[in-house]
Amino acid sequence: MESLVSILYMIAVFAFAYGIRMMRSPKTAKQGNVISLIGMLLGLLGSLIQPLPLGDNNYLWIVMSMFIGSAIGLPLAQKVKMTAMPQLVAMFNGLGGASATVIGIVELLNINAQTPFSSKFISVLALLIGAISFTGSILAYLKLEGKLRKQWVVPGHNALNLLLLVIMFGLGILIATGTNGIGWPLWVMLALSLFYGVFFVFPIGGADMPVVISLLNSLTGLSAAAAGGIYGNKAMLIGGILVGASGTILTLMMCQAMNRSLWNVILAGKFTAGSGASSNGTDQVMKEITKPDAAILMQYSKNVLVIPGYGLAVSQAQKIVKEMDDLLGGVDVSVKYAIHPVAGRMPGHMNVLLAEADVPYEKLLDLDDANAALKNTDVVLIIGANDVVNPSANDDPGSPIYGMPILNALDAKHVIVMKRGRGAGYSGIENPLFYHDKTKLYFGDAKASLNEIIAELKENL
Amino acid sequence: MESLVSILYMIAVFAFAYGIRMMRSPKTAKQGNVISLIGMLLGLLGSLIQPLPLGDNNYLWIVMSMFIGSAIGLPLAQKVKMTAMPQLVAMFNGLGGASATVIGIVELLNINAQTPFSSKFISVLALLIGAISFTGSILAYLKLEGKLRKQWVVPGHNALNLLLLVIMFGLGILIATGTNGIGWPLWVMLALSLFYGVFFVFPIGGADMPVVISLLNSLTGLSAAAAGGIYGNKAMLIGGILVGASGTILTLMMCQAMNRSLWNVILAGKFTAGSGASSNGTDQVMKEITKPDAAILMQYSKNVLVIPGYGLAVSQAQKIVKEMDDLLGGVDVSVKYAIHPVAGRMPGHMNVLLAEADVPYEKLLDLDDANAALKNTDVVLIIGANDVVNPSANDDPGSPIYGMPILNALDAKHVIVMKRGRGAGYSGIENPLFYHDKTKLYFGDAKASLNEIIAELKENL
Amino acid sequence: MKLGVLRTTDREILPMSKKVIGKLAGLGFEVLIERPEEVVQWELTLFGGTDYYVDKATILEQSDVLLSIGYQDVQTKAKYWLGEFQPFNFPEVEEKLKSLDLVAMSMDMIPRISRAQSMDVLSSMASIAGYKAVLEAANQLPQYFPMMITAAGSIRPAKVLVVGAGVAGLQAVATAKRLGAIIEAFDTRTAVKEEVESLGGKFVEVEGARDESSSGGYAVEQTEEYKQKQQEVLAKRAGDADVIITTAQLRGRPAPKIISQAIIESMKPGSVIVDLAASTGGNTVFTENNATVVKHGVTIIGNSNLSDTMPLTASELYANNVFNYLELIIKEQDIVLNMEDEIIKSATIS
Amino acid sequence: MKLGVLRTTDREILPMSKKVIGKLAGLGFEVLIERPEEVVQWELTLFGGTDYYVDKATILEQSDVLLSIGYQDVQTKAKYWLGEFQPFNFPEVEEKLKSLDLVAMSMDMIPRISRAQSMDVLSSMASIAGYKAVLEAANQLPQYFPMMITAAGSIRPAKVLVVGAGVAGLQAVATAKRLGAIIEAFDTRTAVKEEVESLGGKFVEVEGARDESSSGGYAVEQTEEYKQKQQEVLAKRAGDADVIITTAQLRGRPAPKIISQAIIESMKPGSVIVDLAASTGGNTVFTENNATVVKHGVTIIGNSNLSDTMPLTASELYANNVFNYLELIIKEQDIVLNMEDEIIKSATIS
Amino acid sequence: MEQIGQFVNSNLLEIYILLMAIFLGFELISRVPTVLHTPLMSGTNAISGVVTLGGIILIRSAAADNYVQLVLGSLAIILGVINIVGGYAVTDRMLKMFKKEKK
Amino acid sequence: MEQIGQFVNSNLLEIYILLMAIFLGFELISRVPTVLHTPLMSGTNAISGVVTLGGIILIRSAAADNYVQLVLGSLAIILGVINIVGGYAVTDRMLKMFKKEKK
Ligand SMILES: NC(=O)c1ccc[n+]([C@@H]2O[C@H](COP(=O)([O-])OP(=O)(O)OC[C@H]3O[C@@H](n4cnc5c(N)ncnc54)[C@H](OP(=O)(O)O)[C@@H]3O)[C@@H](O)[C@H]2O)c1
Ligand SMILES: NC(=O)c1ccc[n+]([C@@H]2O[C@H](COP(=O)([O-])OP(=O)(O)OC[C@H]3O[C@@H](n4cnc5c(N)ncnc54)[C@H](OP(=O)(O)O)[C@@H]3O)[C@@H](O)[C@H]2O)c1
Ligand SMILES: NC(=O)c1ccc[n+]([C@@H]2O[C@H](COP(=O)([O-])OP(=O)(O)OC[C@H]3O[C@@H](n4cnc5c(N)ncnc54)[C@H](O)[C@@H]3O)[C@@H](O)[C@H]2O)c1
Ligand SMILES: NC(=O)c1ccc[n+]([C@@H]2O[C@H](COP(=O)([O-])OP(=O)(O)OC[C@H]3O[C@@H](n4cnc5c(N)ncnc54)[C@H](O)[C@@H]3O)[C@@H](O)[C@H]2O)c1
Repeated sequence: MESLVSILYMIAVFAFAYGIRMMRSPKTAKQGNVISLIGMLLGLLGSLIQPLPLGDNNYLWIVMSMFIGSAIGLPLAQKVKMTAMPQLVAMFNGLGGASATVIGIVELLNINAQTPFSSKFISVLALLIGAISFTGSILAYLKLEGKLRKQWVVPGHNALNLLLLVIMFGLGILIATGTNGIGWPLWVMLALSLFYGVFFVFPIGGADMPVVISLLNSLTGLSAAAAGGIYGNKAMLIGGILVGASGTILTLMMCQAMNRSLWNVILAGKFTAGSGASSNGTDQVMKEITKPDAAILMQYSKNVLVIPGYGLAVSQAQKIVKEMDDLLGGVDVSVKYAIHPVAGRMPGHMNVLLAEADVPYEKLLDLDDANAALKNTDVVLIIGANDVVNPSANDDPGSPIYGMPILNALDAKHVIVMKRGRGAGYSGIENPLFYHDKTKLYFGDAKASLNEIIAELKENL
Repeated sequence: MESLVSILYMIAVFAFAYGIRMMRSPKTAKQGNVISLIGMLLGLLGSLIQPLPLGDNNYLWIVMSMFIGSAIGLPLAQKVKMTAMPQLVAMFNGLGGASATVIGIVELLNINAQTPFSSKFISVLALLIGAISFTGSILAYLKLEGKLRKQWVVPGHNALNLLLLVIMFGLGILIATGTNGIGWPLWVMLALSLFYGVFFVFPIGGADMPVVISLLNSLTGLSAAAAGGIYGNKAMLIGGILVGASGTILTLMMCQAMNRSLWNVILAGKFTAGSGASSNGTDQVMKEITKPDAAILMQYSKNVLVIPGYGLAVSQAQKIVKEMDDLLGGVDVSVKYAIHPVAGRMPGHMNVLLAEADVPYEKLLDLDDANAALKNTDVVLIIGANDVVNPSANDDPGSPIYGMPILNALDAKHVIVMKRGRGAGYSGIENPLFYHDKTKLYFGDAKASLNEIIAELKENL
Repeated sequence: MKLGVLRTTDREILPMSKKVIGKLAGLGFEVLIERPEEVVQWELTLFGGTDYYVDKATILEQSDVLLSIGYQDVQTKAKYWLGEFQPFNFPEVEEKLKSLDLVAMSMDMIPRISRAQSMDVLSSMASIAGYKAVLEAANQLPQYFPMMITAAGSIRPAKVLVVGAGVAGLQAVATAKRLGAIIEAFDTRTAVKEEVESLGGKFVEVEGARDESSSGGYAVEQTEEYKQKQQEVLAKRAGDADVIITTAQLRGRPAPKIISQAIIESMKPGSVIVDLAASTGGNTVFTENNATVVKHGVTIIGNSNLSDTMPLTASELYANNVFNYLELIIKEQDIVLNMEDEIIKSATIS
Repeated sequence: MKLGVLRTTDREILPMSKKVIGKLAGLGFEVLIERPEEVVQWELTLFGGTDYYVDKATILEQSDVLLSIGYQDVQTKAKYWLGEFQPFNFPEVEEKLKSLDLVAMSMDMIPRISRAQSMDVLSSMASIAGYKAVLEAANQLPQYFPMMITAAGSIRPAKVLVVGAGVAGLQAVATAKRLGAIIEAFDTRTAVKEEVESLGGKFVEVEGARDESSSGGYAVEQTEEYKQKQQEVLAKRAGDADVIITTAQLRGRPAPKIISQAIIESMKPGSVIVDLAASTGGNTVFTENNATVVKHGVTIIGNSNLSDTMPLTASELYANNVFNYLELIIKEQDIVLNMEDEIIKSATIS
Repeated sequence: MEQIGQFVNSNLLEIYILLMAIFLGFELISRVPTVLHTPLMSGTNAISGVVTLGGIILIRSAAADNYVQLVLGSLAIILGVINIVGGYAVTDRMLKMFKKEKK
Repeated sequence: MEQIGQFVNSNLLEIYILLMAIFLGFELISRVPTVLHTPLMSGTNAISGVVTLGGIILIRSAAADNYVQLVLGSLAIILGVINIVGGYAVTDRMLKMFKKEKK
C-alpha cells in the first residue's frame, strides 16, 4: 500500500512537470493542463489511501469539503468573463495560500515537547508564506477588479518592510524553539503575515500587477511545499517546489520583458514607467506589445490588414512582410493591404514596393475598400505609417491635415503599430492613435520587427 | 569534511548538467566544456579528501597513475587529426568502460559473507557493462580507423545475442548471490562480456557507427553510475546516469535523423541504406545532409557560392535565398552567386530572378569568374541546378552535353545540392556530381529548404 | 451650371473624364467639351463616346465655369476659369487674366500640403513623366537595362543617373529599378536621400546644399561654391552613366543648368538623356524643348510634358485632381470661394 | 586568313564586334567590314573606330570566309560563307547557295542542344526582341503598366497576354512582370507552363495540345479541333488584355494566325499588340511586316527584328555567337569541318 | 557551520531533489512563449492546490471529536479544492482561446 | 511485488533523483543542434570519466601491501584519467572549429 502511494505521488510529480513542459506551445498546452490535472487527482487519491498512524477517519468530512470546494470553484471558473480571468487566478491562488496557512496553524496547535525543531519550523514557514500569499492575492484580486485603485506608499516603506520581515522571522524562530505552539507569538505572527501581504502588494499597481501575481503564485507553491514538508509528502514537496521555482523564473522573465528588475517592481513600490513604455510628456502612454503576443495575436485571428507607410519603404521591409503574409496564409489567416493614396513619398510608392515583393494585386485595397474592410478586421498592422492613419484628420479642425481622408485603423479590433521610436510623420504632428487604448506599439526598425514576428510564427506553426 | 565533500560532489553534478546545457549553441559550448571540466576536477578533489574508513593511503600510487593517465591522454587528444577525432572519442570511451570493469573486478574480489546482495549485484553491473563498452568501443575505434572493414553476421545472430545476454545475466546473479566473488563465474562472465562487446559491434558499420558510439557512450556512463553505486558516491551515480540518459536520448535522436529505429540499427546488424539515402540502382549513393549541419556549415565558413538553376526559378525561392544571404552576411560570411550562361530556361533567367530579389549585381559572377572563385570557396550551395554543374560535360565524351563549359562545383571544399528528388535536368541525363564523395544532398522544394536553413541560422545567431 | 472644357493647343490631354462628368452631374453641373478636329481613339475610351462634344464658341458663350490646362486669348462669358496658368513662369498670363471679368484659379498654385495632395496636378503629371522618361530612355538606349548573363555573353546592367529626385525623379528611380538598372540619384534637398534609398536607389551626396524647409517642398537656388562641387561630383557620376534623367526645377525661375557640355562630352556615345525640365530651359546646356537632339553622340530628349504620351491615364488623373478641387468650392450647386481656406486662397490668382 | 563581313540591307546589326575581332586575330584571322554609307554612333562604340572598314568589292575579292546575316546575290572568291540563311523559310536561297562554289553554313540551323546554346543566334536575338516588345508596348499604351494607388485616383495594372512562350515570349513575360503588369502566357508546348510560372506569370491552359519532344524544341502544327478551342480561350483572355505580345512560330511554315479579327474587335480601344512573328506572316490577321497598323482601335506593331532596335548589344551578342561557332571549326589557323559533329553537320547547308 | 554541514549531509538527497527541481523548472519555463505566460501562471497555480493533500492527511489523522482540527482541516480542503478545481477549469478556458481550426 | 514495493519505498529519493536526471537529461539534450552532436557525445564521454573517482576511493581504501588491488586500482585510475583528460581536450578542439571572429 505504502509503495503504491509512493508511486502515485511520483506519477503526480512528473505529471506536474510534464504538464508544465507542454505549456510550451498552444498546440499541446491544453493537453498539458489535462495531464497536470490527472496528476493532481492521483495525488489526491494517494493522500486518501495513504496508510497513516492515526488515519482512516472522518471520510465524510473530507468528501463534504471536497464537494463544497468544487461547488464553489467550478461555477466561478466557468462563469467568469474572459477579461476577468487574471483576477480570478489571483483569488484562487490566495485560497491555496490560505489552505497552507490553516494547515500550518493546526500543526502548530498540535505540537508537543517531542516535536523536533525542523518540523515546527517548517510549519511556521507554511503558515507564514501561505498567509502572505493569501492577503496579497486577495488584494491583487481587488485591485484588478477595479475595486481598489489607490496605490500608496508610507514614508520609509523599505525600512518598514525589512522590519516586518525580521519580526515575523524572529517570532517564527521563537515558536519553533518553543514547545507549545499556541500562544501570542503564533497569533501575532499570523496577524503580521496577513498584514504583510497587504503591505507588500498595496503600493504596486498598473502594469506591474501580473508580475506580483506571478510572485504570489510562486509563494503559494512554496507554502504548499512547506506543508508537504510537515507530512514528508513528496508530491506536495516537489510539486510545490516546482511551482515555486517556475513561478520565480516566470516572475523574473516578466520583469525582464518589462525591462525592469524585480526589486524595482517590489521595493520601488510604485508604478514607474519602464524604459520601454513611452509617454508623450502629458499623461498619455504608448503601450507596447511583446513579440510572441503580436505573433500569436495575428496567428489566431481571422484576418489581418496591413497598413504600410513610408517606414516600410525606409526599412525596405516589403519582402519580409510578404513572407509573414505567406506564413499567416498557411494557417488560413487572410492578409490584405490597405494602400492609402498618399502613403510613402511618391504616388504609387507602396505599389512599387509591394509589387517588388510579389504581393498579388487582389490583396491591395484602396482607401474606400479598406475603410469598409476595417470594420470586420481582427488585427490591423500598421508598418511605418503615421499621417495616413492620424485620426486628427477626422476630428481635429486645428490640425494641418484636417479634412484629409485617412484609414480608420481604430475600427479594427486590435491595432499594432510598428515604428522605430517617437518619430513623427511627414506632417510633423502628433498622432493620437498611438496613445489610444486599443493600440499597441511594436518598436524597432520595421524589417527587424517583422523578422522577429516571422521567427515567432515559425516556432508556433 | 564529509559535508564539504558532499557539496563538492553536488557542485560536480550540477556542473556536468550545466555543461551539457551549454552545448546548445556553438557560442556557449566551449565554455560549457570548461564548466564540465571544473566539475570533474572538483569531483576528483572530493574523492581525494573524502573521509574513508580505511582511507588515506597510497597517495603516491594515485598521483603516479594520474600522471601517467594525463601523459597518455593529453598528447593523443592534441595530436589527433581533425578527421580522426570520432575514433579517438570511441577509444577514450572504451577506456572509461575498462576502468569501471577493473573496479568491478576488484570489488568482487573483495566481497565477503557480509556483503549484501545489492552491493554485489551493482559490482557485477559495473563490470559487465564496462566490459561490453570497452571491447565494443575498441572495435568501433578500429573500424573507424579503417583497420577493420569487414562486417559479418553469423546466422542466427539475434538468437545468439539473446542467449549471450541471458548467460551473462545468469552468471551475474550467481555471483551476486554467492559469497565469494573469485571463481570461474567471474572470469567466464568477464570473458563473455568482453566478447559480447565485439559481437555486438562487429556487424555494424558505415553510417551507423556514430549511433553505436553514442550507445556505447551511454553504456560507459551507466557503468560509471554502477561503480558509483558501489561506493554510494553521488557524483559518480548522478553524473553517470546523466551521461547514460543523455547518451540514450542522443542515440535515439540520431536514429531518428537517419529515419531508422534503434533496433533496426542494432538487431538488423548489417548496413542497410535508410529510406533517406538514395541510390541510383548501381552502388552509388546520394548522401544527405541535415538542416542544422547545412546551416552551421555555411555559417562557419568564410565564403559561400550559390549556384542557382532552373529549380530556384520553379520554386520561386529568389527572395528567400537573398534573406539567407543577408543573414550570412551579418556574420561575415561572404555570399556570391555563380550564374551559368544557360542556367534556367531563357537567357538571363537567373538575372531576372536575382534582380527581383535585390541581390546586388556585384555579387553575381559569370562562368569564368565563378570557376576561378570556386577554388577558394568553402561551401558551394547548388539550388535546383543540374546540367550546368554536370561534370560529364568535362570528362564524358559520350555525354550529350560533352564540351559545354560548366561550373566546377567540385573545386570547392564542400558541396551542398538542393533539389526535390531524383529528377534530371533539361538534358535528361544523370549527374555524377550528386554521387560524389564531397557532395551532400538536401532534398525538398528549394524554397522550403532555404526556409529551413534560415530558421536554423536565426536560431544560431 | 455649365462647365466648359477648352483644349490647350500644345497639350494632348484633357482635364476631364467620364467618371468625373458623372460625379459633376451629381453636383448639378453639366459638362461641355470642345470638339476635336479629329476624334482620337483614347478620347473615346476617356469619355465613352462623343456625346459631350460641342463647338468652342458655344463653350465660351454658355459656360459658367471654364476649364482648361493652358491659357489662351479668348473672350468668354464665364465667371470662373480654372486652369494651370503657371503665374510664376508666365507673369504675362496672370496680367491678362486679371484684366478679364472673372475669377481665375490656377491648379499649380495649390499648396503642397498633405490635404491638398488629391488636387495636385503637378504630382500626378510628374509621376507619369518620371515613368515615361525611363521607358523612353530604355527604348532609345542601344543596350539592355538589366544585367544578363547569357550563353552569348554577359551584359552589364545600365547605369541610370537621376538628377532631381522630386515626384518625377522618384518615379524614375522606381521604374528604372524595376527594369533592373543601377540607379544613382541626386538632389539638393537632404530629405531626399532617405526617400531615394527607400526605393532601392543610391543617393549621390554633395556637401553643402542649402535646403529650406520653409519653401513648401520646392528647392531653392544654390550657392556658387555648391554648384562648383556639384559639377565635379556629377561629372564623375555622369561619365559612368548610360542614362541620365533630369527633373530639377526651381519655381518661377529658369531650370538650373546642371549637365554641362563637359559632362556630356565625357559620356559614352549612344547614351541617353531625358530632360523633364525642358519647358523652363532644361537642365542640360543642349536641351531643346519638345525636341530630341544628338550631341557628342548623346541623345538628349527634351520633353516637359511626357505625361501627354500616356494621354488616357494622364487625362483621367488630371480630371480627378480637378474634381477634388471643384468639390471643395462647390456648395449646393453653386461655386462658393471660402478665402479662409489656404488651398482656395492660394489657387485664386485673380 | 581573311574574314569579310557583309552588311545585310534590311538589318541594322552586324555580326561582329571589337572583342571578337581581337579573339579572331588570336586565331590568325584578319577581319574586314563593309564600309557603311554613313557612320552611325553605335558602330563606333561597337568597333572602337573605323579601322576595319573596307569596300564591299574588296571584301568579295579578298575574303576566305564571308560573314553576313542575310543572303545577297553576289559573286565572291571566298570558300566559306557563314550566315543566317533560313533555308526552311527561303528554299530558293538554299538553291542559290548550292550553285556557288563554296561551303555555306547557316547559324539558324544549329541544333538547339545545351552545348550549342552559345552559338544560338535565334535565342540571343529573340531574347532582345522579347524585352523590346514589352518596352515598345509600354511606350505605346496610353496607360501605366503597374498598379498605382495615388491621391489622384487608383490605376489598375495593365494586363499582358503573351502568346508563344519560347525564348522571346519568356523574356517578354519577365520584362512585363518587372514593370508590374499582370501576365498571362500561352503556348502549345506543355513544358512551358512551369517555365512561365517560374517567371511569375500565369499560364493559360488549353486542353489537347500536340507536343512533340522529338522536334528539338520547336512547336508543331496543331489539330483543327485544338485551334478551335484555342480561339475560344484566347478570345476571352484577349478581351481582358491591354497588351498582347505574340511570338508563335513554326519552323519552315507560315506563322499560325492565332489572333483573329473577332479577337481584335473584342479588345479595348487603345490596346497594343506586338507581333514578333511578322516576318513569317504574323500571328494576327492584320499584321504587316515592319509596319505599325491601327485596326479597330488596336495598335498592331509588326516587327520580326525588334532586336535591331538595340543594335549595339544585339551586334555584340550576335558576334559572340558567331565566334563560338567559328572556334568550333577553326583548327590551327585554318577551317576544318568535322562532319561527325552534330552541330557542324546541321549548320552546313551546301 | 558544523550544523549546516550536518544538515546538508543528512538531507543530501532532498537537496539534490530540490536543486534538480529548480533546474528542471528553469528548463521547462524558459521555453514557454510570452503569450502563454498567463495560462502557464494559471496552470502552475492550480498545481499549488496540491496543498489539499495536506488538508486530507490532516483531517484523516484527526480524532473524530477534535472539532477544531476537523473544521480547520475542512476549511483547508475547501480552500485547496477551490484552488484546484477553479485553477484547472480557468486554465482550460484560457487555452481554449488559442484553439482554432487548422487544416 | 512486495519486494519491488519495498525497494521503491526504501530508495524513494534515489528513484526520484534518477527519474529527474533522466527528465533533465532529455530536456537538455533535446535542444542541442545536430551539428553539435559529435562534440556533445565527446563531452558527455569525458564526463563518464567520473568513474576515476571510484578508482581513487578504491586505491585509498587498499592496504599498502595489497598489490593486486593497488595495481588494478592504478589501472582503473590511469584508464579513467585518459578518458577525462583526452575527452575534455578533444571536445575543446572540436569546439574550436566552431570558433570564428564575430563582430
Ligand atoms: N505619396 C506621395 O506622393 C507623397 C509625396 C510627398 C509627401 N507625402 C506625405 O507623406 C506622408 C505619408 O504618410 P505615411 O503614413 O506613409 O508616412 P509618414 O507619415 O511619413 O510616417 C512614417 C512613419 O514611419 C516611421 N518609420 C520611419 N522609418 C522607419 C523604419 N525603418 N522602421 C519602422 N518605422 C519607420 C516613422 O516613425 P519613427 O521615426 O518613429 O520610426 C514615421 O512615423 C503623408 O503626410 C503624405 O502627404 C506623400
Ligand atoms: N538559359 C537558357 O536560355 C535555356 C533555354 C532552354 C534550355 N536551357 C537548358 O536548361 C538547362 C539549365 O540548367 P539548370 O542547371 O539551370 O537546370 P536543370 O538542369 O534543368 O536542372 C534543374 C534541377 O532543378 C531541380 N528542381 C526543379 N524544381 C525544383 C524545386 N522546386 N526545388 C528544388 N529543386 C528543383 C530538378 O531536380 P528535381 O526534380 O529532383 O528537384 C532539376 O534537377 C540547361 O541544360 C540548358 O541548356 C537553357
Ligand atoms: N502634398 C505633399 O505633401 C506633396 C505633394 C507633392 C510634392 N511634395 C514635395 O515637394 C517636392 C518637390 O516636388 P516636385 O517634384 O514637384 O519638385 P520640382 O519639380 O520643383 O523639382 C524636382 C526636384 O528637383 C530638385 N532640384 C532643384 N534644383 C536642383 C539642383 N540644382 N540640383 C539637383 N536637384 C535640384 C528639387 O529639389 C526637386 O526634388 C517633392 O519631392 C515632395 O516631397 C509634397
Ligand atoms: N540549347 C537549348 O537547350 C535551347 C536553346 C534555345 C531554345 N530552346 C528551346 O526551344 C524552344 C523554342 O524556342 P523559340 O522561342 O526559338 O521558338 P519559336 O520562335 O519557334 O516559337 C516561339 C514559341 O511559340 C510557340 N508556338 C508555336 N505555335 C504556337 C501556337 N499555335 N500557339 C501558341 N504558341 C505556339 C512555340 O511553342 C514556342 O514556344 C524554347 O522555348 C527552348 O525551350 C532550347
